[in-house]
Amino acid sequence: MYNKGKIIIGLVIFVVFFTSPFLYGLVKSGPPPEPELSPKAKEAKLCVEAKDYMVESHMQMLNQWRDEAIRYGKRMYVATNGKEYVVSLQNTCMDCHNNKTKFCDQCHNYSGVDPYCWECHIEPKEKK
Amino acid sequence: MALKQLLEENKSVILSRWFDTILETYPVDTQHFLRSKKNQFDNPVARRISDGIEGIFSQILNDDEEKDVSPFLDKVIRIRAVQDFAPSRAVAFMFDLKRLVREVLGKAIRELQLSEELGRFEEAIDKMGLLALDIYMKCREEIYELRVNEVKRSVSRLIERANKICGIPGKEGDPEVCSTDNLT
Amino acid sequence: MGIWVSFFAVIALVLIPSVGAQGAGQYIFGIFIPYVAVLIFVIGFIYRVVQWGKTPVPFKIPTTGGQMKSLPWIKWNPLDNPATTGGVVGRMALEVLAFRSLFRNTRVELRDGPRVSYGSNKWLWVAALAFHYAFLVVFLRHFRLFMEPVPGFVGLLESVDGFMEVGLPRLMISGVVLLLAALYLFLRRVAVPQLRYISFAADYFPLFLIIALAGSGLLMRYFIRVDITSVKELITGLVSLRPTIPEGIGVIFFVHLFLLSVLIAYFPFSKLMHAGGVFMSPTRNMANDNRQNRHINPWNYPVKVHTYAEYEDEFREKMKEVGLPVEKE
Amino acid sequence: MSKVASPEELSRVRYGPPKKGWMDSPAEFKEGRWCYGSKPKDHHVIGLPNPRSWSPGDEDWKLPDNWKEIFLEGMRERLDKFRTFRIFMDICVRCGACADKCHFFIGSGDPKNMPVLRAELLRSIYRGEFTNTGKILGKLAGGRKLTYEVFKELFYYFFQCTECRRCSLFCPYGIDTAEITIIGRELLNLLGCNIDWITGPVANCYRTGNHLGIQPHAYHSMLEFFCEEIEEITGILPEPSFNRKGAEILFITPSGDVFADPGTYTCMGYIMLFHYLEGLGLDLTWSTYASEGGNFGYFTSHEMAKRLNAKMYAEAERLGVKWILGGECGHMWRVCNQYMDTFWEPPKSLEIPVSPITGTRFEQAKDHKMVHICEFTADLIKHGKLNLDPSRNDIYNVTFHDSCNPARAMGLFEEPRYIINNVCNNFVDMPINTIKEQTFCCGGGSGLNTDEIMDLRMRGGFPRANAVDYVHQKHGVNLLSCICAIDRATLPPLMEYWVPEVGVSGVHELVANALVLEGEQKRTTNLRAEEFPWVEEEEEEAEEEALEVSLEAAEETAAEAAEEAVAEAAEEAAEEAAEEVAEEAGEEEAEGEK
Repeated sequence: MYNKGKIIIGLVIFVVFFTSPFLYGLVKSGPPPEPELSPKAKEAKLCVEAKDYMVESHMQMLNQWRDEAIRYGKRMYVATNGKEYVVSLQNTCMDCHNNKTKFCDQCHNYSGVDPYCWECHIEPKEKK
Repeated sequence: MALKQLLEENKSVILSRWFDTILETYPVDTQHFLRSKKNQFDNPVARRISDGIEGIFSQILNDDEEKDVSPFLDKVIRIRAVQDFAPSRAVAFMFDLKRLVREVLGKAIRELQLSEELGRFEEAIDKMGLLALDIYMKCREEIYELRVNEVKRSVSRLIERANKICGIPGKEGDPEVCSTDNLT
Repeated sequence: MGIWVSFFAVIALVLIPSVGAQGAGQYIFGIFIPYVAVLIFVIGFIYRVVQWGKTPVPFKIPTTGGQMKSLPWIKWNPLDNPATTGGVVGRMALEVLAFRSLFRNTRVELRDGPRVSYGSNKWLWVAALAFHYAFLVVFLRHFRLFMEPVPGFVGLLESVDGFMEVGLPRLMISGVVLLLAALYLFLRRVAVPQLRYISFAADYFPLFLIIALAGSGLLMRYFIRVDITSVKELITGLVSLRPTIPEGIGVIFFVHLFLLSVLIAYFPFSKLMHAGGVFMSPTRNMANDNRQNRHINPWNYPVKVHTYAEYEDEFREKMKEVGLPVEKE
Repeated sequence: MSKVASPEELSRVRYGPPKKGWMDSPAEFKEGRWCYGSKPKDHHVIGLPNPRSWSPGDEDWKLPDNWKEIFLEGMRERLDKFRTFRIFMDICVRCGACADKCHFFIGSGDPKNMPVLRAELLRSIYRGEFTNTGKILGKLAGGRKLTYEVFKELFYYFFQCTECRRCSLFCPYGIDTAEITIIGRELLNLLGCNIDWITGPVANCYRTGNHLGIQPHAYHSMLEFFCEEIEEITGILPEPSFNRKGAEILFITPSGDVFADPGTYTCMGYIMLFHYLEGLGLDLTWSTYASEGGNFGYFTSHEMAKRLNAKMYAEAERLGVKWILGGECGHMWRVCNQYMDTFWEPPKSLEIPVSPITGTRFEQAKDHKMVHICEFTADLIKHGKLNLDPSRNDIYNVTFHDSCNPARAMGLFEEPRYIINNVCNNFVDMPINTIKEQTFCCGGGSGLNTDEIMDLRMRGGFPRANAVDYVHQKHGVNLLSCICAIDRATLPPLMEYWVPEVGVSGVHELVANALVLEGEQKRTTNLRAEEFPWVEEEEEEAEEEALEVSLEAAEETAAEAAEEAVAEAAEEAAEEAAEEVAEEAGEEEAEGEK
């Protein structure tokens, strides 16, 4: 008695499960996103901090901003280069990056991130 | 009896250290098992030992005339008698108690000048130690008896039948035993 | 000794990519090694299962854990003593999904005094269950990096996993549970003398490896951050067989990826194969219906027996004496 | 303990093993832990390799020069033949769930009695000799080479496993140490290393049909003897038939029931039950050829199990019976339930078993054609076919020991309990984690019920005895009932040592005690010739009544009672005398054997 059939079915399930990313990837694989900078942002050239840092850790900075502003009322942020910014998502960040769909959502959707910023903040109305 | 009172007060400490001392005679890998499981069915050995020494200890403190430690000694020794211990090791735990009491109560005994009582107490333990040896021997004898009985029992009916076939009346002291040739 | 050998082996495995994953080295650690590891894993796993599968099951020997199916009025336990394929599937499901056998240890028991408590191995069951499920959830969550667009179940999983909404990025419970459970399983091995006695390097190594893997993952998510978009670009490149190395991915990512590669490449040659073996264990995956359905042993062979004729030849006279019927007079 | 070591502490002997790994501490052959080696004459009868006189205590086991090759080749062959073996070698994660489930470990504390380590003894050789990682990394990968010492260690520990499968129940992958022990013993057998207590019975069974080597006429006369005893108790002489062609049912039971107390009472129970059923249409025969249900071949190798098992179907076919009824036996049922139908194709002449009394079709045995007597009897009771007087078992407070094999290789839990509850008024189960699928072994299964390892058996059986002790103290239990011949042989000494107030019986002994035969005389004793407690009272009452009614009647009754008493006394005296002679003879025989 070998149970050949059952073992083969089991192996097929195993292979499909563990190679599903590959199979899926072969069928569809989108290019990496190109977040679009608004003209104002392009003009500023520099975000609050360096670009690399912002790419990797903007969420932690935002988290920190929120905590400081709401819990301690600290509304000023001094950047590494000494420049001061008002701690505000809507008035500081979104002032430059005023295009949520083309800037924020691009990457967030790509890497499957669902930030809860807009549970409290009002989503900015975008100009088409 | 001030010593008795001391023993009573420190009963739980002495018992738990006594228990530990006994467990130390087992392989280290086993000690953990014996210590960890308290269920009397999953871990009957530890349970038996702790019940046994508790009983022995309370009998020591017991003033009654007819105090009897044998059933409790039996509890502990019956299991050790079949566990590959040399006789001396199997009963050594009784003598360990003397050392434990001195360790735990030594200072208090000196302060309260109870050495004379301690002497009597140790003498009593020595006697129990000897009793323990008797019980050990009894257990071993039982084992040998079991072996003999089992051999008998395994063919009991055959022999009974053989005797019946030959019609041996089987008077006491009768040396004549029927041949079982016709059966094998 | 096994502990230290395994420990230093894993330390070395962490150091190798830390040093090597620079510049062109990233192509080795980011593309070459992962591909090789996946190949070893899939082919090795299949090879082992096929090797088992080619070995016959000569006898039907299920371990029965409940009343068998016998007379119709006797209450039967179809899950612990299955007599049908459906029952076997149920038993296997309980075994694989709920670790039924380990759970047997946890029964309310009689104790000294009025206390009611559970058997000590409850912790093994809980830790094993936590460990495996956390691993599964963590693995599935990683699908957000494998697939573009991100499949729906990942979002769902994340919202459940991160329901506490602590910190940002949101703390995922599964990752922490995985690390803690692996640590527990390790400490258990060290702290219990019986277990330490039976454990050797091959028991510690995978645990250290998984601890390091989970640790580097947590580190990367919450502390030493990397650009997740580039990471995904690298991974989707890998899975779509169009590998690229985007610039600027932190070295911690390569450590994480390398540990994973080692784990899956090691998998088929180790006890980790219990993942496949549990489905094939003949004491669990067979029905206790031996007396109803004949089981065939493919290598069954004739054996020398003592026949009745030989027996009668030897004892005929004696049999006749007591009136036992005989074939030949 | 105290921080500073006292002189006393320093002088104390440490009995824990050195802090070395288990691979570096070979087995010490302690007397009382190994069984006597197999004898050459038995090897010759059954064709076992390497016949020689040897003892496991010897330095030199007289193995053939190429023993290593033979062993490893045997191992390779079995890795290719048994998926169980291969998988169990590969997937153990050493989680330790089984460690404290073994009765030998619980009772002895020898760490190598943990099931995981017992299996690891062989697994280490598998890794060291058959896998690449083990060959290269050696001890690091848990591998080691097969050496003389390792071989001896395998023998030592595989003959300290009773194949009870308790560990298997708790293993998350169902790794069955019994299976590993079975295969380990097969490998040992390739080099002729077995124990006398197994090869002796196997050789006997092969030639004469049963373990004790009892020849047909003696077997016949033993059962006749039981019939006479039954006549003494009930006034009815049953007449069982032997080797009778054309009977409907063939009955096979372990020979232990025929020769050894207390199994003999169970055997008398079968005879009485069958006699009772004859009037209701039972047509059953015993066989002297297939006179052994037990199968010590199973403790030798799969092949030997098959060779001994052959007799059952062969005899059923020769006699032309329709189906087989199997007696109360543990490993007999392990083989019958899990192996027999695979060993052999059931003869075409057999039919699906149907109870001739109740008409019940035993669907669960439709292919294999063999029914357990507990299934058979439970069905009879359910249909109200038995006239039972449970009060005759009132002197007993009964508990039931689930034998390992019917428990964990079959799942026969409710039938025997149902029977006991119907034939006894006082039944109580032991605690839940010591019965049914979690039952503890008697300490003597798998051919380890020999007297030279009595110490080991007492340790191994302790968890079982401890649970019996619990119900004995709590509920006054005084009888341990079971459905296994090895249990009936090993539990009596176990009880004698740990709980001397508790006796041992088979289930059908209790059935026969309660069974009211048609036309039987008023029974005054049970099958063990123990007088019912009410007999004396009744006699007294009868006397008093008689006095009140009339002088004449009184005289008559008194005379009767007196006569009865005299007859009884005479009987008792005769029996006592017979027993004494028997004991003497037994002692002599025991001495003769040594």
